[in-house]
Amino acid sequence: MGSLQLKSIRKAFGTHEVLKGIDLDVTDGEFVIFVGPSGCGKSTLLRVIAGLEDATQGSIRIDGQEVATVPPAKRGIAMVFQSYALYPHLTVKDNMGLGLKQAGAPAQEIETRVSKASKMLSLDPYLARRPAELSGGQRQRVAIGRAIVREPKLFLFDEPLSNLDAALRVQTRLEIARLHRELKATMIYVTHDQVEAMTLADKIVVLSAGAIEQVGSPMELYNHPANVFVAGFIGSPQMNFIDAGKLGESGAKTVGIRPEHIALSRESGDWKGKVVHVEHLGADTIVYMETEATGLLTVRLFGEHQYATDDVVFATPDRNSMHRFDANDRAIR
Amino acid sequence: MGSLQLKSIRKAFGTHEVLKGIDLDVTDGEFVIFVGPSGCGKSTLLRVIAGLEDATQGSIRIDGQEVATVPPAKRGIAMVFQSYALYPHLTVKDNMGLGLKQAGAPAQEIETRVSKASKMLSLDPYLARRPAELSGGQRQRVAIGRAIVREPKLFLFDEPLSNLDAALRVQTRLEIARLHRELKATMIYVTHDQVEAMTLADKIVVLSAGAIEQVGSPMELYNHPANVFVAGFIGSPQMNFIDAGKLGESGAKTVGIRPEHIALSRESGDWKGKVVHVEHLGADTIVYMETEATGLLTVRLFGEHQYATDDVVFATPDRNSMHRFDANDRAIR
Amino acid sequence: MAKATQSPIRSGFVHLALIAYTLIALFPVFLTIINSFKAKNAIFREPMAVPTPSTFSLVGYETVLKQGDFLLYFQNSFVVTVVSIFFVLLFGAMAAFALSEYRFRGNTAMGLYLAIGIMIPIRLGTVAILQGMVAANLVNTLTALILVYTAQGLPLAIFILSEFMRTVSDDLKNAGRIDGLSEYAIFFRLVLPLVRPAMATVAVFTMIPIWNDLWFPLILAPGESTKTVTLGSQMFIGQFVTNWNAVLAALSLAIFPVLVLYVIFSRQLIRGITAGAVK
Amino acid sequence: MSATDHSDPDLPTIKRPFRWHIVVFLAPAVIVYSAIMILPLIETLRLSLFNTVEGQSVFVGLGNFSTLFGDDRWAASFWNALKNNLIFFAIHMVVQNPIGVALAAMLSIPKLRFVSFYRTAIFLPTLLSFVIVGFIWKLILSPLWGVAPWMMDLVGLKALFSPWLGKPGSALIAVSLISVWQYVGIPMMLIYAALLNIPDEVIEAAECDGITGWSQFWKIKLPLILPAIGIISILTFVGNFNAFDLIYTVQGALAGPDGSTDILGTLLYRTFFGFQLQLGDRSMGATIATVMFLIILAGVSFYLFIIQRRMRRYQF
Amino acid sequence: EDVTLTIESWRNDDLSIWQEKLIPAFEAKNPGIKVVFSPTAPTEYNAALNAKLDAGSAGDLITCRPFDASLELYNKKHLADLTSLAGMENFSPVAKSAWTTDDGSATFCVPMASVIHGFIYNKDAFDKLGIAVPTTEDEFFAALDKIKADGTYVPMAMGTKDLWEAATMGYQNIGPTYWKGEEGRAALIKGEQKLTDAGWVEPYRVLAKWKDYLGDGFEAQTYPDSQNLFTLGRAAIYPAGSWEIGLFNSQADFKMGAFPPPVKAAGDTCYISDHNDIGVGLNAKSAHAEEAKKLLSWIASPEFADIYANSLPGFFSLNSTAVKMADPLAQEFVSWREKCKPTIRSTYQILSRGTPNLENETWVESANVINGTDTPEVAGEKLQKGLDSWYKPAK
Ligand SMILES: Nc1ncnc2c1ncn2[C@@H]1O[C@H](COP(=O)(O)OP(=O)(O)OP(=O)(O)O)[C@@H](O)[C@H]1O
Ligand SMILES: Nc1ncnc2c1ncn2[C@@H]1O[C@H](COP(=O)(O)OP(=O)(O)OP(=O)(O)O)[C@@H](O)[C@H]1O
Ligand SMILES: [Mg+2]
Ligand SMILES: [Mg+2]
Repeated sequence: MGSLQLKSIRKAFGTHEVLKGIDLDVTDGEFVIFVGPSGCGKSTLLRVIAGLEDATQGSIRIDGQEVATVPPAKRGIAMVFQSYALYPHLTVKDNMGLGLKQAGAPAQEIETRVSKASKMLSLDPYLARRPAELSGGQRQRVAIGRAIVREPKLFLFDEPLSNLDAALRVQTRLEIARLHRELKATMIYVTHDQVEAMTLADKIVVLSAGAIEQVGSPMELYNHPANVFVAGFIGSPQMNFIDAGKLGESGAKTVGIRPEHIALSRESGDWKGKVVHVEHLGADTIVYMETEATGLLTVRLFGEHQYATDDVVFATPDRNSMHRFDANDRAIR
Repeated sequence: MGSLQLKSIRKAFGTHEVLKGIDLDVTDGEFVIFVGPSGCGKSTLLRVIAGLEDATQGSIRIDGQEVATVPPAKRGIAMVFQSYALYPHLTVKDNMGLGLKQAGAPAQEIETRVSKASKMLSLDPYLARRPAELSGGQRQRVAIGRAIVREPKLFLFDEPLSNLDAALRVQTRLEIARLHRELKATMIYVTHDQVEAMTLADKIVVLSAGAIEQVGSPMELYNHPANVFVAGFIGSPQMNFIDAGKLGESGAKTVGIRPEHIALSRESGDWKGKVVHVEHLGADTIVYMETEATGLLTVRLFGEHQYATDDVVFATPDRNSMHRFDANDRAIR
Repeated sequence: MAKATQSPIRSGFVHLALIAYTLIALFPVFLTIINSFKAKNAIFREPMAVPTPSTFSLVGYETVLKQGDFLLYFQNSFVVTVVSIFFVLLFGAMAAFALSEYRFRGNTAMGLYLAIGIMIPIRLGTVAILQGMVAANLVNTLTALILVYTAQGLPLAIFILSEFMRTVSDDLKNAGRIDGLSEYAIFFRLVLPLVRPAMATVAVFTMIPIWNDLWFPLILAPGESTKTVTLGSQMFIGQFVTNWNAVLAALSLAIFPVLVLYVIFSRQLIRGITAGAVK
Repeated sequence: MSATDHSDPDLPTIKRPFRWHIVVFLAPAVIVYSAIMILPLIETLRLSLFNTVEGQSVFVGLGNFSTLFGDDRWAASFWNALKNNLIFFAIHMVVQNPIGVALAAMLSIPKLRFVSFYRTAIFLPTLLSFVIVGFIWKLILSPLWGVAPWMMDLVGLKALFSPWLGKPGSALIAVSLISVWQYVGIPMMLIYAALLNIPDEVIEAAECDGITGWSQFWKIKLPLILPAIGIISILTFVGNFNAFDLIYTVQGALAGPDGSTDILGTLLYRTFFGFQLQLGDRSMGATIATVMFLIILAGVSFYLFIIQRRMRRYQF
Repeated sequence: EDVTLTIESWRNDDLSIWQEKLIPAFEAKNPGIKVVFSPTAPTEYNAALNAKLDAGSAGDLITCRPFDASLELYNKKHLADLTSLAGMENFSPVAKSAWTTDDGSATFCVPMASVIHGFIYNKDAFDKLGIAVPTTEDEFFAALDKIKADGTYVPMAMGTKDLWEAATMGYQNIGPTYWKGEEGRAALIKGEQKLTDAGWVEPYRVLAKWKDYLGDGFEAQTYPDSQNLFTLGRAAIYPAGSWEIGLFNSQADFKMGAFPPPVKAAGDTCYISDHNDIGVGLNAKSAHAEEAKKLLSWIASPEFADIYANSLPGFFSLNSTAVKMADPLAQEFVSWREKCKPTIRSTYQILSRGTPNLENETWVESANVINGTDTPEVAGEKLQKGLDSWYKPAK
């Protein structure tokens, strides 16, 4: 239980086509993350899967069964909304239990499941409170809890952590990972946070303007981006893109090298250049330099380094980690 | 012009004291960043400086002049709100120009200043739009633009980038840095983002529960945190704290070591332990391990590393980067 | 493709129910209008039938338009209604702003004081009002009506508007303050435009009793030159109470202006324009 | 540093200058309202403490009140009017507001077509003047003109028709229902606005949770619009206890038959302004007005201090 | 500079007659005076007028309701004393009685018109059914029975919805026959008779019998409904006031006749209600009292009486000079003055000065009796009890 097949899903609002034929297979128990720039259609796709929005075209199968005409309630899904969407008038407990109650589950059963979920999410002390009396992180957990108790085949998360601050974010992320391990349910997750995507996903789906750019495991995308878009989108700071011509490479139009795959030295190296700006992050140092061969180059160094603006430095890329792209921006393998 | 002195600022809402005596000197042209956990009073302090909230007690001097009874409009400040607070019924152009128009600046002058700011922020194509027709990042820039055109002595930013996605965030951060360089104005900036704080600030002010914990340059705070609170707050992942007793250190109660200052090896090292969880971020690998000597230990490695759960590994801290804290949680220098 | 979000059966039922109620709501109006175009015997014999060539008659409208200066009455009603609404909205919004924006001593008391007017019908003050108007030499002027309606509309307007004004983002107003806007500029340039939907609601709620009022026009401005359309048609009904053609025609004529006013305001009704103000 | 060591003596707490703009904002409304509404009303209510004795107006203290409640005749008409008024109010509460809520609930269904047409159509009666409403409904319900009997005949219920407006048992209900017909637009409009205010996500979350249709309305929407329903109830209460015009136009100032539709408003009008041969009695009128005011004030206070305090408002 | 005089009135039906006939006639003779006739709907007239008088914004001339309502205005000094007005001599004391103080010392309104009650019938219907005009109660009910049995016509057009119709067209119409007109009325005022006495309850008993002859749903039938029912030819008999004549003439397309209230037994004296209904007074605060008096004197003149009575058949002039009326129906009504004893409505003088108001109570009870809500006896008791609560006749 919990597999999902999307076949040429299209969705238009009026004449504006938001999803342009999405094909995707998600196997049971997988953790799939959608990433992509703002407005590319991630939420819309999630909502189509949930049945909150009708696709203009295409087929959606959950566990092999066509669900296009099945209302959201009957699809065996649970959705966690970006804005939590808790029922403001119900206590935490009732928020979590309402769905079960509606389905006519016996009170005993509801009690057990809610208390199990609340234990898992450390919500026990708050069961009697209403959403307004909870902090952001707690609300987030209630929203997740509400999804869990229904033990759905399929979880849908829409940027569930976007409103949390750094510390809470890390903590909740770990909880979701644990959840996935324990429940073994299929999860589909939208985020724009690189770290979340890299750490949580079995499979990342990169979307752009309503179409899928690449599907793969996090490290696959990091190491073997299919095209310039994916290469640029995955990784922060962004990959450096250099005109292949300038480097004398033939058979490629663009060469990409990630900031962390460039070594810096004051003495010698492949590309000579001048430091433009340095950012000290403590754990890392980001050096922005201008070289004749490459133009502006971002270099990420581990730990602290005392480079200063206008220093003359030499950069040496790790040739094995270079990416080559053709005239159509596709990766050359 | 643009200096700021705060002297024992106190602010209470009813009986609840939110600011408990803040003393701070900001010199002209400095970039000061306030960080601290949610609810510690950052926004309140900013609002007191702006004059939107009356301090219960204390003195505020801008350019040496007491401003406690001066209304916000006359303090020569500009503020960028966390929520943008754009005027929804006005176009981008009018949003930026309203303040000047109100001050009776000639139309010609307004035109020039707005177009200069819009050029600086690449807003030219959107001048005729209303906020509802802009993307999040664009709105953010309009909010900044509105502050710029007034050419104030003092900028106040309240978590201006908190809701932007990764790419936009980096881009806007760079714009603010450039702005600071070009305008040479004093800037006070609230954020909970580590990278922003480290890269932008001349001086970081760490607040906790309405009081200042430490003031210093980013690297000062990173390298020489004054106490456990600051040490834990600055840096992500968080510093590891180890009971000094366990390590056999005397003269200290707690020892701190940052994840990036621990080396890992499969063969040998100071502390032997087992890998609990590994996060592959592409550029970095975070290893969570359990050792007998230290308990749970977070280690951050540069680049990709093929550790797996349950691997036996040895961790070796960089002794020079260790931090020692006394029984009062103060750093021992 | 079939819809998952909307079952056609369910929305069919909903339309059915709404159409049913719409019929209930419109039926009497419809009845009035079709019969106003019929000859007297037809009105009586077949009240439900639409006018046919044999029953069609404009005699009602002819009677109405011959009698009294209805065009002038309409104009008076329009002036009174529109000017009163203007003042109610302006003064009401200003007071609501003061009450909702500032914390000052007596705020709650002032709020309660201004709400008393919702509880007592102003009609009770008729004699004193009339005496005041006589003293001010305002009898038989539209000004008298406008003053009374303004006072009458204020309490509810303040009540509703201050609820809405509380929802205007503080950050927005503070942004204005920092931008150097005075409190007046904040009110006129920021808050007023943002509560336009609420203003429209208040305008509609204010408009109905003003347009339809019979009492104060009768007392304060019964003169021919200041007569309002409601007073005009009421007299008409008194005069031609058995002449159903004329009465129905007068009633039909009186429905339209108020409907037009409503349509004008209802564009603003319900939906706000605060989108994009804050994230 | 601890939270207890307050005050630095050399740094005085900050005082702000007088905020004249508050006065400016309040002044026009307060002046117009006080001069044209409150003063005349006070002048009127003051009359309740006076009465005309031998042509002279003299202070009688609570004498008028003891007449109102002590004199059989006065008390009978007063209690009759109050009873009718309560029924009038109850009918509005159980018919008008539920219908208004139901209509609003249907109108707020997302993606429904023709919504603004329905909304305008249903609001139209609210826009009509009493003159029109009274006249039309008298005609429709008139046994003579035959519209109502004809329509009931269509559904085979002609036998059930009776001259409702003319029978003491049914007149009040009939007039109340006409008033409901006229005013249903107001609760509909306010509830509709409140329903639109509920974030789509909450509704969508309910859809995903399997809470759909009626149970969604009962369990999710209704609790969230309770504050709006509260406001409507109080506006209905105030409106009903001040009502006058409709009954006056439909049933006349005597609110027949046999006083069965007499409510406080009509009683007040007759007493205060007089009717036909009955001369207006300002003092007793003012007395009734004062009692009405107190009743309404009690209701409003009950709402403000008991109901509204317990009612939760939710921020979305 | 012309002086403009405003006349306050509840007679909005008369608007066109004033505008088209009366005012031009007056203005032609009195250059420099303009007259505006400014009527208010009858239901609001008293309230609106009182408010305006109190505030001092009322018109120069005030149309006077008969008896107490106007007396009160005079007592409050809102109406000027017109005892010595030129033209007042044209009216008999009886005509002036409705607008004269109790002691007879002052008259404050110029009597304008009276109305007479009776029954108007559809002549065509009577002819078709072969019914003769009834003169006694028995004949009357026999006629009604016959009409009812035939089924073509509703026997009698009257409704109780508007209350006053039941009281005025019913009780006050047939009542004088039973309480013997002025005799009973005076006795009631003196306290010698009570409303529970036979003479006062008997008319209710008769009214109660009317119920069976009224149209379907008469409980919700309004006054205009009744008028329409009759003028459209659907009813045979209409209990009327003479003021209907004008309207009926213009609306009915059948022949009409009239008969006075039937007597109990053939040969009994017949009584009619010939009620002083309209007068005109002078606002004591009028700024143009002189001009207003000119107008009042003209209203008191035979010329006015002639125009008025002929323009408004059914409103009979109170002027001593006989007016020749062209309308046959009006002539029929006025001819009863010769053979029957006239009286005014029983509740109008003195008895409606207090609370509860006898007139209003009579409306309610008359409707109740016809509707069957109250028995005639209960109605009488209720009315007497209400009257007793404030009225202490000087014995
Ligand atoms: N109801 C709608 N009507 C018209 N256009 C819509 C509607 N909903 C979404 N869109 C458009 O569809 C596109 C995709 O929207 P969607 O919400 O799926 O983006 P997203 O990928 O979730 O972006 P974000 O990361 O900003 O949430 C956007 O361009 C948006 O403007
Ligand atoms: N108007 C107010 N009335 C009462 N308490 C308030 C008010 N405004 C703020 N507080 C309280 O003051 C404290 C500080 O609030 P503030 O907004 O300054 O926090 P912050 O540091 O900006 O937090 P965050 O990072 O979440 O924005 C909080 O505990 C808050 O609950
Ligand atoms: Mg989205
Ligand atoms: Mg804050």
